[in-house]
Amino acid sequence: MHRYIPHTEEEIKQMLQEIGVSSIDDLFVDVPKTIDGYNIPEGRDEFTVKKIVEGLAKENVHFEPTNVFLGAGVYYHYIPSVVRHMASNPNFVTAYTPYQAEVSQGTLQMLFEYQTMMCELTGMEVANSSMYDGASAFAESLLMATRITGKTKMLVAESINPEYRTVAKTYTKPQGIEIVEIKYDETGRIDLNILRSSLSEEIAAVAVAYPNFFGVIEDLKAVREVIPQNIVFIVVAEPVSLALLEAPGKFGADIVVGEGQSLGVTPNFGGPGIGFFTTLEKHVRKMPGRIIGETKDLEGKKGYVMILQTREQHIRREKATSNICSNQAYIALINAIYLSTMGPQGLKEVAWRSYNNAHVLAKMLEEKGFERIFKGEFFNEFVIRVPDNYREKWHNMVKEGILGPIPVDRVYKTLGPSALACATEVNTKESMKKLVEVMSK
Amino acid sequence: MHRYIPHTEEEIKQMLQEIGVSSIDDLFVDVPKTIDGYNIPEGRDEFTVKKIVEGLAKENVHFEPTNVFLGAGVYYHYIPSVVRHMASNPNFVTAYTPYQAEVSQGTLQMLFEYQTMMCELTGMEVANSSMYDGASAFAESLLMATRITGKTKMLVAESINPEYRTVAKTYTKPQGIEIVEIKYDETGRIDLNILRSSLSEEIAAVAVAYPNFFGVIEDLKAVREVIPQNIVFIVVAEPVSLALLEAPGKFGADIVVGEGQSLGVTPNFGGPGIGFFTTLEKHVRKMPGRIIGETKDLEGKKGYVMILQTREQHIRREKATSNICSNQAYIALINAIYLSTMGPQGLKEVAWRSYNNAHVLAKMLEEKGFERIFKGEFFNEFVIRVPDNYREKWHNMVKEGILGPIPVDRVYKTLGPSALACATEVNTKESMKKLVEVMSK
Amino acid sequence: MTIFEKSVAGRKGYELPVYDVEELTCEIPQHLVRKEPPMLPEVSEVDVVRHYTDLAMKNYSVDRGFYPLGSCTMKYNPKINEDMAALFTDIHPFQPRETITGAVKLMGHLKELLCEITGTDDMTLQPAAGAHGELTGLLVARAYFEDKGELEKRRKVLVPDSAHGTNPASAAMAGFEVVELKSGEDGCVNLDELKTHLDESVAVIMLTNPNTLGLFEKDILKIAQMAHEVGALLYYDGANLNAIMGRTRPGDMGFDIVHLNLHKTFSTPHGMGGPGSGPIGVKKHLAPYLPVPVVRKTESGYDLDYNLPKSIGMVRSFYGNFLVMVKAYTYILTMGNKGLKHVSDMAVLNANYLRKKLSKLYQVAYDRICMHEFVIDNEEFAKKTGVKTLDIAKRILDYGMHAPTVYFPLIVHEAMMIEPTETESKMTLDKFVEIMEKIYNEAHSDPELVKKAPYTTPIRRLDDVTATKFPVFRFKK
Amino acid sequence: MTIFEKSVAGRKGYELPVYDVEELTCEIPQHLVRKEPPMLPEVSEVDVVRHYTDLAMKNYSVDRGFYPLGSCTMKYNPKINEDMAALFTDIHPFQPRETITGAVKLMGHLKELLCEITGTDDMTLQPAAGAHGELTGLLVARAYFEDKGELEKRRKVLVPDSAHGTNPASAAMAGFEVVELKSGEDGCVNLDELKTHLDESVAVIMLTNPNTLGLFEKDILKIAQMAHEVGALLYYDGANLNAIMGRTRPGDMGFDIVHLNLHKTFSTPHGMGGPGSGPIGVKKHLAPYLPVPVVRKTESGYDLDYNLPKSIGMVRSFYGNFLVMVKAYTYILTMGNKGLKHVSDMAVLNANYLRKKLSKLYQVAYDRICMHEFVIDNEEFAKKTGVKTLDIAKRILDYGMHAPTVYFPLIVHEAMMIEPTETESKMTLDKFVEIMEKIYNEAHSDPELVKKAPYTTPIRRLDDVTATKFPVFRFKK
Repeated sequence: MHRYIPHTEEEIKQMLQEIGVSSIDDLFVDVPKTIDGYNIPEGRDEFTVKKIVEGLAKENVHFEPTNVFLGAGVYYHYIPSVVRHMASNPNFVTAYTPYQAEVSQGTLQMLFEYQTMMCELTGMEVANSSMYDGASAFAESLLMATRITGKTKMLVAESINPEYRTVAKTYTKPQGIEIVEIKYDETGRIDLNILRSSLSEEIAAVAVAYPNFFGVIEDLKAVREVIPQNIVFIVVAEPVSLALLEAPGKFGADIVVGEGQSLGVTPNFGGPGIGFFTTLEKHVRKMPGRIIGETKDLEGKKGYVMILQTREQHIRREKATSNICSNQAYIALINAIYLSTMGPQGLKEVAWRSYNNAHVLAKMLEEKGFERIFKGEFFNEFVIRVPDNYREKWHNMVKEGILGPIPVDRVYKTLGPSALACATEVNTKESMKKLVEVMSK
Repeated sequence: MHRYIPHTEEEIKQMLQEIGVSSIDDLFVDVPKTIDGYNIPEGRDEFTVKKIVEGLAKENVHFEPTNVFLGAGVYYHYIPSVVRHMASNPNFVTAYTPYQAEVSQGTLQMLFEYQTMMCELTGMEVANSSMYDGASAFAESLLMATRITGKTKMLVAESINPEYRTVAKTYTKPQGIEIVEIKYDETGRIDLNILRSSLSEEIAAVAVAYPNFFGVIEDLKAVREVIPQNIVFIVVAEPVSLALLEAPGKFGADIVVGEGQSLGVTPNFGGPGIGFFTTLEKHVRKMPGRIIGETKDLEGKKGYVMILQTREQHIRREKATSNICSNQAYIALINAIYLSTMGPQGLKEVAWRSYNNAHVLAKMLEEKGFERIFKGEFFNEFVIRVPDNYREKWHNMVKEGILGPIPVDRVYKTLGPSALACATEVNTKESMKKLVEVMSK
Repeated sequence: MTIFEKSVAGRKGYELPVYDVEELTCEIPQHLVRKEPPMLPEVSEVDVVRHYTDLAMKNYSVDRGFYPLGSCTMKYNPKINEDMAALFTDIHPFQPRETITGAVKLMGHLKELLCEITGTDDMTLQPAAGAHGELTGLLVARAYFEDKGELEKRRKVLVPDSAHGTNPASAAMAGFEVVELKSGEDGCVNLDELKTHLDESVAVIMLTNPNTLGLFEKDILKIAQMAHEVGALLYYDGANLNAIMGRTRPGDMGFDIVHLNLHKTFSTPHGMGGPGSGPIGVKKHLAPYLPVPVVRKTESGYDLDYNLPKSIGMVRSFYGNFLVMVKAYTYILTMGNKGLKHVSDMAVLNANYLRKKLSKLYQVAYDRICMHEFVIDNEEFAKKTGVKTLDIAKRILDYGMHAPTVYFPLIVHEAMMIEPTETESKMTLDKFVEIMEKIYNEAHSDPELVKKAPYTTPIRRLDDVTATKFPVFRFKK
Repeated sequence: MTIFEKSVAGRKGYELPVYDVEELTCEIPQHLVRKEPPMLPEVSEVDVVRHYTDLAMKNYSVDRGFYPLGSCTMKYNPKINEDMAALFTDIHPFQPRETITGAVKLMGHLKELLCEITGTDDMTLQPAAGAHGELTGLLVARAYFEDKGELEKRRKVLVPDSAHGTNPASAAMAGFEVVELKSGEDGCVNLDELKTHLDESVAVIMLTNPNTLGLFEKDILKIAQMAHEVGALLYYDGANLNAIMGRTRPGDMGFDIVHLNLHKTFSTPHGMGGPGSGPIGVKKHLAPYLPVPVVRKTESGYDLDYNLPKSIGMVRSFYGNFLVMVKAYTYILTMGNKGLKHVSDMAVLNANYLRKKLSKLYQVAYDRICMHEFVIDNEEFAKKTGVKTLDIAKRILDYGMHAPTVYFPLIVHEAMMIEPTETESKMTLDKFVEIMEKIYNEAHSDPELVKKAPYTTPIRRLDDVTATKFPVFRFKK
């Protein structure tokens, strides 16, 4: 008897009888009994489990969002209360993939609306209903570029999030894809000269981030002008920034991917977040992931279903565009609720304040001698030169309740001692002053 | 424009035009303009409001339930996670009184089931769907006794929760009801001799608590034997104890009321809790409060509706059995979910552990010289004699994270320095040891 | 199916921790030990989840849509209010004073805000609901007159015939004789009628303003003057405060006692009928009679004052429905001065818009500028079509909205009382009008259709007559 | 109606704090500044609430009832899991190491528990879903063979024709050539068929055991031996682990790589399709190739090990779907050793009970003792009645339950794959049988009725052919 398992002794007896066996063990005759139980503790009641897990939670340090200046792909933004309340509806949480569309219209319509929102933000024509995260979405975009072009060489800006590039390499290696990393220039943007000289007939795609890992805003227009039309142009975009920055679709992007965590999702120690994936209609059949489309029922009423499933693994098997099955639909819900609540104006205010706070902070830091390394225009993150002992200082800030700019010289060795500072709309003038003070100590 | 109020300027214009007035002010011509706004701060965003209220919350001290030995009418019990999850469904939270039964079957069936559970616990025939709290339910039981008997004199055990008696006096005074308080004897139970000698033809009701404020279990059989049948026998019961104690209904109680907070409800700084109210069918038309009954729809399908509404204020007006309209239906839901989850066995385990822990604690305290004042058998609370400086000590325990037995000598002056200790199933051997240690210092 | 029918002996949905305390023998006298366990459900956790999920889905709620119950102010309940209340659930009301500073301070702030909003001098937050507040207010009035030695002669409470049922019921509970005031032709208090009843035998006049017809008592200042001239007190039923915020205050109009419904005007959810919260504000002369404890500002902050020798006592245990107060406080912080005025402005705009739109087909009782609500009178309609207010209400359910309050106020036969509240958009109101138009047409073309409604609800129309005649109070096996 | 159609220009549902930072001028080059705002909804908070409440009510979910999707393990998701996950939402993955001790420890504990449950030596928690785990596992296999200098020759991955579609898709993504193994007449791997393909060109054999027919591969030890003899690796698709807990372990059966679906066996909710979590456990010889970072026990606790020179790299950012891990960890703490065995015992009991009951009317493919699921073959049924598996599935919806998985596994035509899971009661199973009986009768007496189902759902049967032919990818005004 267990609180999650309803069977009484009496019922077990009746059921065994119906089956025609005399014991539970009889149901497992084919199974080689290799163990006699696990070497793990016995079960516990809720009260005790809570104590254990709460104990672990207390071993982490929780920072006030206002005091966080660490971004690097995961951002603290203000999340309206209504988001968690609406997202916690068990009819969303405990439903599965909408295999039976008629009892899954909630899921399907929500995802259709999510797709629309992502199209709007990116300026693209089609979005899928989610990928695991920004990194894997980026990796899949390279695989897709190969499917589109039949070519296997990729030019990838070195200023794209280092983890994204690592994941991309892991994903693409078995396909014989070669990734050539293109250096940034002194603005922090992709070096257009190197890019130009790296172009050739073999190139499948060029990928840049917008803004990039340094927070610097790539000039998509300039990049696109450099790349021939038959090369797939991939943009890794930060979605909040797109309320302020021109949509990549306007610059001829073929694929726009990114991480959607900043759209109403808590940091979650890095996961779950969500990868978004958008492209043009002409490429849609090469696209990975689940897509929801609008249709009608047999009475002519509007409804939603999964479409273009012949691209997917459960039908196409080894010829599928991707192996993805479970995705991050629930996080898409959070994105959709957040975007519905904020609207175009709210998202723009968030983007503007993030931008402005970062720029005010940059000025404050510059006044204290923390020089910005890159000259290019930035969104809400920027790289600063820091003293040699900065890493130690970074750890010490914890005692002041501050989660400071993260050292980045281990991944970008040539930069020398440097750190990536981040601001969003949750930081205040006061908290920025405090940071500057602590950093200047 | 406000996030809770959808009107755009444009819509306001259209609506005014439709109404045929030129401004909002035109709608208020009848209203004497006595103010130009309030002398209160302007509105704030969520982020700021949260900071303010969280700031206030942090000014309170939160105790670990294991370290709480304070009861006195509000108890810390373990509440399964499922209770909060199920109770937070907005279709319960944001619905109102089930005036339209056809779209309120959730509320109605839930309350019908709640009524059944309260009948089962108390051994009574009818329950209403809730009162404000135990105190007001008790007060209403006295008013009801007058309606039943036409008499206005009540014999009320002094060992009933002092606040309940205060509320009862407030409620009954305008009706010319006289409350005579009957002293307890050395067992802590009602003094049967005094009770017997206080009986007369004028008496409407006799009321005792089970267990009483001292935690002592009144001998309902003995009490009932003393009281003539035509006197209304009122029992104020603690519902968790009823899993262990014989139901008051078995002893001829006419009305059983009490506070339902202990059935899955957090302490909530004293409110909301819930008053339960049960009686016999023969008295039902004298009963206050809303009652849900079973019926059928026009296709013969089982359903639930409000019944016997002619007792209630909205129909009967000044002749109603009570003025109660809003009640504590949402807390009835919590009670029902809790009781569904715990079942008869779970509630009994809770009751037994509360009983046992209290008795173990009493032994431990007695060993350290804290004498129990009353000899009568008790449930999960008991009164101990304490040193003169105990009140100061009680405050000092806070520093050790302990919410200790509450001093009661200010309300029961004749007891001398004394305190009411409480244990429930959430206290551990360790926490009890710690309490005894701190108290013995 | 009830939860009891889902029960199977031996099944369970809970688990308590391993028990490490030595077990003593039970010393409860045998005859006081329970013999038969209560018939509570024996179900697993998933049974609990599905049962209550299923029940919830059978409910209509504000979160689902328009809920225009007149006099109930079914406005949207902001989600942050719930989050804020959750911060206070684990404190015990009898914790040492120094450990509940924040909670007491919150009550202090709330009281000050509400005194300002009502124009009163002092306040108790103890009453658990509006009716509870009424009773408290009348007991305060009673104590006041008793203290003045006038209780003997002041036996009467005057209540308009349009009043909420709680008004006369509360007055009766407070030991007063209820005298009903017939409304004037304009739906307001008739000053002549008032005069015939108003003398020194009157303790209190209870009014809600705007009244339940949604009309502002335009003679209110005169009424107050008349009441005070004979030494009577004026009581304000705050159910309808949502109409007047930011423009006038009950205290300014001359009311001596004001109750509020925090679960109406201040947006705390209605929880299927409660918990509510019904604080009462009073003018200075009544402050000594408030129930204890009263929250008071002190030099260092706030405290609970139990030292009111003339207090009526207590009307419930502890301090009231505290969590409801937290929600209301959060709401007032959120809306602020201009926000609250905007609430009333838009509530009144919505009501008038709807009134104007519906008046094209339905008969509005007293069809002039209304406040936050108005009443439709279907008497003629029913005569013509055979379709009654109840039928219209049931048919509204079929179209996916909640019905207005019906058959109240009593002075309008076949009444339908509509309060849209400020949180509803023009789009929603237009949708409601569209539904009412459809039903209007149906009532004329196919009255039987409407009379058998609803059809699309989880259950069809219920027989409440039999339910009361042969009552089934509880589930039995 | 979409949220976009509820939008009104100028309406809003948010408010940011008063902004006290000086505003600089925007220095973004003009051509990179957005000209037209994205068409996002402009709605108030109550619009948001009602929209998503309405959508949620149009969904079926485990919390509503029986959801017997084969191979999906739609078991009950305990509520405490959600509460526990909520304790970890605000930590940043790049916080200084000393501030995330608890989170890393939790991953360490979870890894140890899952290694014990799978019988493997090391594990990565990084993959975000089952298919992601498959890919990771195959990349590990690839790195292993590359390291051994055998990658050139080991080009093939053998996958039974009954496998999940993700298996061949993952193998292809990992750069292998997929060879399909035809199942034997008994529904299991045919050893002769296996032999014809098994040589040193094979890198990996991917199996799930029990397989997708719910049958335990009784020759598994032999298969493992054969695989290892030619130097191939054996991969375990953990989708069906729910069947065997407490009795055997993939590692013990000879599997070298095991992926798990935490969102199946370990009860984390499916969230409409994700997030899931697909950790993979490996035997010692494959540990050096796991993605970084790997959580490792150290002398003082746990740490994140990035120092794996032979690692395949990373398969996603950070550490995986951490909150899902918290839920699974909570579940394992709750169930413990005996509890997990009880899970599998009851899952298998439920499947066999249902199989037996349904076999009276429907044809069970391979009608013998099954594990946690079984497959119905409606080919004959469809021929006789004209009612196909899809029709039956739709008709089940009318009776208020979710349909089983349909048209999978592919080797059974008109397949219906039923996995009841252990959290369903006999009462629920009997109710499902009753529904299936009703549909059986309907299919014979009134096939058209079934073929046009469903009728009672929020929408009738949808046209997905047109939807794909003339795709509408997004809302447009």
